Amino acid sequence: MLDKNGIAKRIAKEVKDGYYVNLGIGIPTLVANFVRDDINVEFQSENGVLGMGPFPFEGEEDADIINAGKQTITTLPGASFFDSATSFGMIRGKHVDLTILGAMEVAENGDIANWKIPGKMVKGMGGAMDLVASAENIIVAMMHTNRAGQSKLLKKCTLPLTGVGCVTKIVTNLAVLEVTDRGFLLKERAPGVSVEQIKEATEGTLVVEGEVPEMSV
Amino acid sequence: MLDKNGIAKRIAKEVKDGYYVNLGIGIPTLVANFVRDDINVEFQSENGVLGMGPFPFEGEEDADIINAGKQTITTLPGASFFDSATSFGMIRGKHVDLTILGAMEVAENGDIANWKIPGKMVKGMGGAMDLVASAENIIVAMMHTNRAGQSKLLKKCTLPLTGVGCVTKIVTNLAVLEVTDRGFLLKERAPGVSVEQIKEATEGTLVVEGEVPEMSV
Amino acid sequence: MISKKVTGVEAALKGVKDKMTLMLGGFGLCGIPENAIAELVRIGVKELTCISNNAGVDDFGLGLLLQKHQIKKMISSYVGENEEFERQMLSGELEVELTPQGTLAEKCRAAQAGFPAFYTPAGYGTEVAEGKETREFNGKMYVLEEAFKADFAFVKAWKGDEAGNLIFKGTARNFNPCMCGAADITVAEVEELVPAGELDPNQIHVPGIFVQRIFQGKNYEKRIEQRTVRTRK
Amino acid sequence: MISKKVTGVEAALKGVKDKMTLMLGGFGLCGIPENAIAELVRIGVKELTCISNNAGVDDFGLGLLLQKHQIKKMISSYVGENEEFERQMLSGELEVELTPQGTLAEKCRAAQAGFPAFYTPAGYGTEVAEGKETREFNGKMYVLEEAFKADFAFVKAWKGDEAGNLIFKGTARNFNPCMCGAADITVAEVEELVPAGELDPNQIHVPGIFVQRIFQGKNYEKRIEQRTVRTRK
Repeated sequence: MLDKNGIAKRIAKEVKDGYYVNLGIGIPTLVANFVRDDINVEFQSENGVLGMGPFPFEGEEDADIINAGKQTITTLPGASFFDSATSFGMIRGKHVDLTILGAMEVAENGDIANWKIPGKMVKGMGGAMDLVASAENIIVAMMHTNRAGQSKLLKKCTLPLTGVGCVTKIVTNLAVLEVTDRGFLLKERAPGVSVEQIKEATEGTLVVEGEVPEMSV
Repeated sequence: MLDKNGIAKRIAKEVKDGYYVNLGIGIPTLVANFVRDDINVEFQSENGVLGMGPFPFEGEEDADIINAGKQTITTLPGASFFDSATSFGMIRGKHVDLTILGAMEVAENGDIANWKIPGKMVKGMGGAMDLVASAENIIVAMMHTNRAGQSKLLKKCTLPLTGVGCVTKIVTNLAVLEVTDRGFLLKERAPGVSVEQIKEATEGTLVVEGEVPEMSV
Repeated sequence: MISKKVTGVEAALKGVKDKMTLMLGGFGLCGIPENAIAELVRIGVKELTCISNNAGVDDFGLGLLLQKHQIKKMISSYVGENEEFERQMLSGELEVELTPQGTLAEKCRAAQAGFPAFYTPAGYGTEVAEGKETREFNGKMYVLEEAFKADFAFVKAWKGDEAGNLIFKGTARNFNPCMCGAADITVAEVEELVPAGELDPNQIHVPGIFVQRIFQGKNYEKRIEQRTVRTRK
Repeated sequence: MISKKVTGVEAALKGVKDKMTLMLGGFGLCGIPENAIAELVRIGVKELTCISNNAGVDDFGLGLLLQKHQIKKMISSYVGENEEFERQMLSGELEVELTPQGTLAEKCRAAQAGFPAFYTPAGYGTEVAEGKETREFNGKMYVLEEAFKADFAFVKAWKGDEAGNLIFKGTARNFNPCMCGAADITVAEVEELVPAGELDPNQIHVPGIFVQRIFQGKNYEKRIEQRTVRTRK
């Protein structure tokens, strides 16, 4: 089974040379730590920066330079700052190659819900609705089940949607899955996790074809 | 009767303190020369500059700094450069207070034609269609009649339109007129020009109320 | 040069009244108009509709106005990190219109640039699209979103000149440029106000035509929400 | 940093073919991609559709392509000052789609920013609106205009870096920023190409994400169309 860093590490392998990548808050933010050094990637943050670098050294934090998670950051050579309209132009115009974000629920048709639990919690959609409506390559990073032990991979989302039919891949603590016409196609198992365990934790249709390899992280 | 500079001089009196002004090619360009020194005005050119100054001194021309008429210009303190989308955002968003442009024909309902003579000449609309569709204060600067001696102030435009019902005021070599529900309201006569002369030169409905003063230029 | 300079925050907020719709720049606490917000608290205007990506945190930014119940309605994309905001929303004390962040930015830009409405894919098939026109272009579905209308826009820039030209620093730019000229009156507060002519005309982020009043701001706290650092090796 | 640098104009134009749709920046002869235009003439691609505010003058800029009859269709706002352009249009040799200048800019920006269409007041009640949807918003009439689609965009900037970031000078900016990222491949030529890190991230006019190829341009003529001067007293 993977922990949050493990999920991030596995997703980092999906990041290819020359990609512009938008990372959501939470597990996705960790992905940047695991991307190979020998490829060129630029991270975009929807609050208006391209070319994000690591956190600043202590004492060098600048309140004017943050990411979408409101964390202090640095920039790398070649970086640029821009306004929110331009930033979402990049996203809506499909200039960002890969979007990685968290979710409360994902449905087997690619629907995603991650911004609201009616009557209980409202986080807001932030930039997520723009991202999922436009991006062609969307990976969800999340735990396979919620704190109550219920599956987050469903036949149909129960929570208010963030976007419809948009998720292409899901990486959880248990598995790597692709969204297909037939349901969640199980591509890889997390180390030490059996197909049975994944089946049990998946409420939506799980498609298992032949031998499912254990992922190498 | 006014010459081109006279028309420009009269129009300059319509320019008020604090106005952002867009000047079209031709007579309108001359207006800048006659604006009072004791008021603050900024000239916008739709190719992407606000705060235009006079022509450069000989030898100081810069191919990268021109106005919409492709003339070399200078900028004044407080000037800014911007792209074409932003420039027309200023125009469409009604941030420009006064638009002064030339015309081939103006109709008594405020329609204007100034970009095309079918089969003979096509200049293109440039920014004129955006300007006339958005501006609330549009003054036309033109000769009262064309080279063939025909009136350019018509009941109805005969040439392809640039915009509908948009012109508010017209300053010609003969007169100052306002577009009203009843037709062209004669406000002022050019020096030495009689109401009769203006009537003769105006094909559209001319409204004459009481004594029409001679303009002071 | 048309001067936009006013003496200070009091003059800058002249005309702000109860029930007005205000736009406020900033993302989280980054690039927020701190002086204008403090003055809104001081003058105590009420029943405001505020268009702002966030509502600050519980004890800073727009959170200060929420605490005093000066806000009737928030139009935002994000609630997280502000418990009072979430509490007032869930209890029904506060009307909230949640809008996708890119749509929020573009509804400002549309108001600035004279577009009445635009089609965006964001929110299609979700609550956000309920009651709105949807339409297909080239096989993809879009939602028609209308431009905002606001009485005042309050923005914060790094540098500005008397002509109202603005330059921003880092990600403190965010929504501020989109809101300039998107309201009847745009008020800019700046960390450094310089005479016209000192800023390079090539480097202006917002031309002064979009700004009606500008003033030299004071006592910026510029709080950091998430201080993340790495240690030197 | 993702490098966009290519060796020169030949590499930059790789893949340009007959019948393609090209966007070209510039206003008159100001800020036009001189190197790309010269190369288009040299490789002799034909039946092009060109989206550009003007078509240069008779013997420079896009006028060079018109002379060689490489252009099948022009999408522009202005013909004036180019007699060959007007002649080819009136004789029917050349298809011309005249578009209001602000609409032209926004059709580029819409393509860049993922908007399929937008409503503008420009052209309502004129030939330009014929066959297009019109609609009322708040008592005013608007025309629905669709985003452009193009294969290549050729732009010219003052400075650029390897990451594709661009900075423009004066009014040579014009349509260039709006066209970046509005075509499948955006090619930027610059007067000065510097390593990544040399440009201030606050002063970038076009972030590199909108540019696929960048090269150091050569031999800029930067012709002046109307040399207007005043004499020193």
